[in-house]
Amino acid sequence: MAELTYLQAISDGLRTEMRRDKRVFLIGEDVGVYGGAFKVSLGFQEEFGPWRVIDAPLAETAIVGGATGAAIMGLRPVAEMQFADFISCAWDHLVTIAAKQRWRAGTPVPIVVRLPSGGGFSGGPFHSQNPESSFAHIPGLKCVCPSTPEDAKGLLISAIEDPNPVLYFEHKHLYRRIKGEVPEERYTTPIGKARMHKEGSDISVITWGAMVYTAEEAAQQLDADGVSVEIVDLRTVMPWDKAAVLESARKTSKVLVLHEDTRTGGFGAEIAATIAEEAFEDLDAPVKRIAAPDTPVPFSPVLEKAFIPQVDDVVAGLRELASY
Amino acid sequence: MAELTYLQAISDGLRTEMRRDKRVFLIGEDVGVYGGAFKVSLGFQEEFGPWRVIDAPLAETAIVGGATGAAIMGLRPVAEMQFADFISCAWDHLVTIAAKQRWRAGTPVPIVVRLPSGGGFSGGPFHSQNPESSFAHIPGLKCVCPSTPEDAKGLLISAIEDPNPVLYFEHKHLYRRIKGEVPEERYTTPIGKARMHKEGSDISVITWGAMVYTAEEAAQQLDADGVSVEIVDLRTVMPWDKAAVLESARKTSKVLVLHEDTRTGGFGAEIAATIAEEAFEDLDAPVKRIAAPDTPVPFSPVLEKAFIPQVDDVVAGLRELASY
Amino acid sequence: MRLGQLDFDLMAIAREAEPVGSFNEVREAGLDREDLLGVYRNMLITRGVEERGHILYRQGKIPGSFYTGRGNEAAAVGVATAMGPDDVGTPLHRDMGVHITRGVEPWRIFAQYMGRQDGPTHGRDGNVHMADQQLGLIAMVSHLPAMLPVAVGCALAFRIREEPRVAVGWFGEGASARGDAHESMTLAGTRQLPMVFICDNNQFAYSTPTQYEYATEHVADRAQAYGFEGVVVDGTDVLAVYREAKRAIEKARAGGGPTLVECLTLRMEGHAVHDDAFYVPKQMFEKWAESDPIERFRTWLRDNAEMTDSEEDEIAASVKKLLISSMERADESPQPDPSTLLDGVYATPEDLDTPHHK
Amino acid sequence: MRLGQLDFDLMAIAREAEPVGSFNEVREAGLDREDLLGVYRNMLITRGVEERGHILYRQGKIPGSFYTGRGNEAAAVGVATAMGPDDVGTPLHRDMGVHITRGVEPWRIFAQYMGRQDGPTHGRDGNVHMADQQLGLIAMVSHLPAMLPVAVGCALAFRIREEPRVAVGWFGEGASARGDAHESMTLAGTRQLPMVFICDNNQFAYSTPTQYEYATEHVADRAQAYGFEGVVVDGTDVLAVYREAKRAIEKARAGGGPTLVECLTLRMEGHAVHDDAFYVPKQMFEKWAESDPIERFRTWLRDNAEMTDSEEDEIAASVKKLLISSMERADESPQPDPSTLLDGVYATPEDLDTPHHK
Ligand SMILES: Cc1ncc(C[n+]2csc(CCOP(=O)(O)OP(=O)(O)O)c2C)c(N)n1
Ligand SMILES: Cc1ncc(C[n+]2csc(CCOP(=O)(O)OP(=O)(O)O)c2C)c(N)n1
Ligand SMILES: [Mg+2]
Ligand SMILES: [Mg+2]
Repeated sequence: MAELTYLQAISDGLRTEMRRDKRVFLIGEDVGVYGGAFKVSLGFQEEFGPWRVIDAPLAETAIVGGATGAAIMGLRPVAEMQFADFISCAWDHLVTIAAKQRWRAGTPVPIVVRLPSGGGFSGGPFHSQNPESSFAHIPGLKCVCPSTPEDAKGLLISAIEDPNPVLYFEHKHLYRRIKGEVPEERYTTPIGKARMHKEGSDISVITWGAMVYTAEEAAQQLDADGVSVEIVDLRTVMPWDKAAVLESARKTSKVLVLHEDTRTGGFGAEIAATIAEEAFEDLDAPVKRIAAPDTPVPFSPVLEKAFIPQVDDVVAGLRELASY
Repeated sequence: MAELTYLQAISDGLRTEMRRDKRVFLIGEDVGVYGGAFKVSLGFQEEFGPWRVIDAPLAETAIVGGATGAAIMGLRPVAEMQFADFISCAWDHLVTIAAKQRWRAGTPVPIVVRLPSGGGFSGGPFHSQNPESSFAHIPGLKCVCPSTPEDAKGLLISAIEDPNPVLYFEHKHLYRRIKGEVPEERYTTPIGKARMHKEGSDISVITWGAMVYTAEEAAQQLDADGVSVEIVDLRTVMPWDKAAVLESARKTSKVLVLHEDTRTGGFGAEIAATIAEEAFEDLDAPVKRIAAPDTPVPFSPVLEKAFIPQVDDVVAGLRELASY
Repeated sequence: MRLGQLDFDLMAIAREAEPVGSFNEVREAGLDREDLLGVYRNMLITRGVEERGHILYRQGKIPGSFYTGRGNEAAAVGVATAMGPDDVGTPLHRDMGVHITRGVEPWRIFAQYMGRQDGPTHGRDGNVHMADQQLGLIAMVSHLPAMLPVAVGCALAFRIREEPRVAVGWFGEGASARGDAHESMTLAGTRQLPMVFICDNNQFAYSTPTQYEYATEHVADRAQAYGFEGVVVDGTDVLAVYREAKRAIEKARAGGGPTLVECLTLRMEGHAVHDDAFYVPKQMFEKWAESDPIERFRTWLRDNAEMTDSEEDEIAASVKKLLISSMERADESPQPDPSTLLDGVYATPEDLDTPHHK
Repeated sequence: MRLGQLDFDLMAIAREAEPVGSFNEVREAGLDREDLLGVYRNMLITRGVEERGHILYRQGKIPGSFYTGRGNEAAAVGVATAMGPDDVGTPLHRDMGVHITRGVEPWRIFAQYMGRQDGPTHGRDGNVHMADQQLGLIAMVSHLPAMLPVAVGCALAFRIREEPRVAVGWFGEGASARGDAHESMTLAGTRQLPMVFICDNNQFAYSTPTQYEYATEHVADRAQAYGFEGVVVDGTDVLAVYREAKRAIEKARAGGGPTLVECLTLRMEGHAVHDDAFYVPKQMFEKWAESDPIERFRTWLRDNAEMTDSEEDEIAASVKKLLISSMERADESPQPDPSTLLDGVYATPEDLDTPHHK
């Protein structure tokens, strides 16, 4: 076990697969000589050569669509978006072809799209978004959102192994901030299985990505008040681990769904609606959602602080549920 | 008052505005000489000329993005997608520029995008979709989904008048099937206000588009069992009429949310989650959702029948709620 | 003859291909007499499948809409004939001839048309939205030209693995306006991938004439803007199409990079069954009817390859027999089972147990 | 000097513009001596704003990242100087000179950089993601070249209303690979709209050299593929840029359709502050440093327009004064009020009470 940052764990996972499986290659803008905007693939081109670490033109549909074609020919492409925000330029390809080709024509599309996402450092409206719900709604796509270095490596390897298009959301604000023990050998983290981040008995928080840590800080404050908060890290948004979520909801009977994406039509709505429907009899309070307000992501730090759910917001929400 | 089909009402609304306001123009594929794939603009080019009824190249981003530019210069563009499914090719433009320009830069983008949507006639995976939830989640966009000829005309005029980007979902399966009285003069139907389609006291159905009629047929069967069903036609999905929905939910205490789009992450999740949270104390049963299963839209009639929610499915759902 | 003239100077820098003359020329291009009769047969099957499909449609046996490629038979069959067994392609809605030439059995196509269980998509998708991947074809989506980036991705895979294979991507002159065409040609051109772009230029995009879709003399004139060669060929001359496609494919296979081959035809029917094409000038139809691809090749075979009456009749009869038995067999195919609707939204690891994915 | 040569033949059909020689030539192009000194001043302000911004960034006063257009001052100011008062444009992240020339006050730009209330976006967006619409500019988004379709839409509006106005759309040579560029040029070309496309070709897209972005000699060589003219101009020669932009704009205004003007420069710094541009060969920087746009124009002014020491000093001093006072004023601008975060997600009818929307 070595202690790695979240970013190093992603590089480690990608390098592990590229060494193990010649079919795996990386394509994206500036991933070669430059090593990618966040240096995830630093040194990869030297090791794997220019045809397995490909500097693509500034053309997201060609990058992701090309990955699809290469995947259908038997390769295992990993496409990097320079920022998750730019996946909007390949949304058509993903929902129209990648998502539907297996069901429609029996053609699996085993691609991974890496999406540096999330805010917290004044990236502004186009370098901070969390677009997972725009893909989780589309049958045929999978969406993973690791929050720990260990899961970052394991889920990336699982994503590459998976026979489906997998959107891999890597949260930029965790890149260098979060460190953890990561096994050196190859391992997979199951797609679709939640992780119990913190056991508790009074309130469940269902969340993913960077919000796991916001929830953790908030939970500590409530522990002080003698309220025991359970934190379920979804890890995979699609398919999401309904069983684990319902189990936690039934256990605590009070649930807070928390995400960094905007509220209305965010994936939290699906989770909240499902809990409210399937755990109806077990709930002692309405399922509460905390998410960003329905605006673009602001640039100014004071505005961004008001936008991204903060520890205080979560604490307030949890107190409200506790006293319901 | 004249009796018009839903399709004629759309033409009537568009013609009314184009005659009244020289700033309004139509751009899209085959909208000119051909009058549009569904003949909504038949004869328009003769009346308004080739520069107000523009046959665009097969390029959705140029069409919708061009509409945005023209709108910023003071015109009132109406962009027609040949089928709603092809809006995926302009998703980036809508979410990246049209939706955010007002909030970000103070620049309103008064455009309307007409989207012939919905299934029911073996259009297959790419001529049948209902993509409203992929836009309703994006702050800054509005989505309207009229179900009656009267609302089709009134909401189109409101959409053109509205200073924001409005996606106007016109359900193809209603085009010629649904007729109704439509005032000849100009009028508007407020965006954001639901319509009480049928009053009832025992169960509320919240729905929109073609599903209004499915719900109506199902409600008739339950009336026979002595169960009184209320049908709220949302008409506008974004912004949606929360007040009207919550009022109906509190009145009947049992709610079914019904839509033709697929279930997971569909806009019904937002509505169900909101009801479950804000009307928690008033509910006598879990909020139930009925929607298409999470697959692409199938071509074969037998498969499509199993995909699109049918009257029997709604009847079963209502009975379940009634006996809860 | 192009509808509507542009009132400004046009670039014209694509090579305009010569028609094919003698049998010898064709032999050099790699086709013997048997091949030629096979090409003719494939063209007859192609048209026959679409004509029968049209009948089935009018009989109410085909749900949804119905599209044909009448007038495009030579272009589709000619290109497909030039492809190697391991080459791959993404044909579109005018390219039935590609499916036929690659060996898709007509009864499966009729089953597809009718939404039956034995169609390549098992009733999940309709009309030509299908392909048999075992034959090196990838099923198109409606969105145009969304398959081009996928085709270029196939070429990228061949380049990465250094396989002597070529990807062929089709697009219409109308769809050439969309960004996907540009991004695909940019990636293929900058990396000189083993890719051939085929433009089915049938002069209309639904009702829209070419001057509203592109502002060059030929779509192929744009090839140079992507760093490769453009060729315009008469799409009703199956042998010229074959020769140009063959050149382009072998050039790509040899590492010479992409070529854009534009096959000029006229869409001889409406955009789909419901469209009477009132917007196409009569004389355009009349002029192009004079160079019907099948009649043209039939005459050539008689004049240059001594196709005999009996050979001609034999082929016609066998095609007719094939079509009738295929329709019957397709009609016996069951409706898909609604209980299977949810199957296969996500692929399983077993789905990857194909030659490709080893 | 281009990094990395393509190993196949390239199309080169754009006109390569001559440098500007004499003062007379410039006068003919429409600039008198005072104009020229104004152009020089705008170039100094442009660079000054970005240099000061860089300092503010290192002082931690600017959140997020920071981009400059060093080396692009002549291209940006030259084009903007050629625009008419009612023309509109969509400048990008290397085009500070356009904002300056159109009259955006530097203190507002510093406020924007620092995310303050008085920046054009009131702290909602950062760096050059701003514009003053009253000055005929539309605020860029990050997505490249997503503003081109919007610019073409402006040109479409002018054509529909038959107004003698022109829209100018900027894009980088890297972003030329994206579909938006193609769809925009296709619509503008087929309809011959009053549109001018300006390519800021600074030879790198972040770290990516041009041969991976396009496969022609010049980006402007592609113009012909869209039915209009392409011109390549030395982007460090402000007068040549002005002349070519002026020609293109007046041609468009006169109904002559679009032009693509490619301004060739080198991005003289990293992609953004965090990037040391290690991937750019030293000698490229050295060579291009010899034709620094400002130094080059300064020399020209002294040699051809008798700019005196005192004039030069006066301009330098007044610019310095302006920048210092602007930074002070910007620093007094308050932080945006978080309670306003939700305002203006949707426009109100009152928002449309602008000259445009009457
Ligand atoms: C992205 C997209 N927009 C619109 C359509 C609707 N549509 C189907 S075929 C067609 C015309 C296509 O013209 P062309 O590319 O020339 O192909 P052709 O049908 O003439 O063979 C259109 C507009 C589509 N399929 N895809
Ligand atoms: C659609 C899109 N993809 C990726 C990016 C990330 N990105 C920002 S600038 C840049 C390079 C742009 O190169 P070029 O167009 O030449 O403009 P330059 O920065 O060199 O002026 C990239 C890849 C983006 N802004 N938009
Ligand atoms: Mg066509
Ligand atoms: Mg550049």
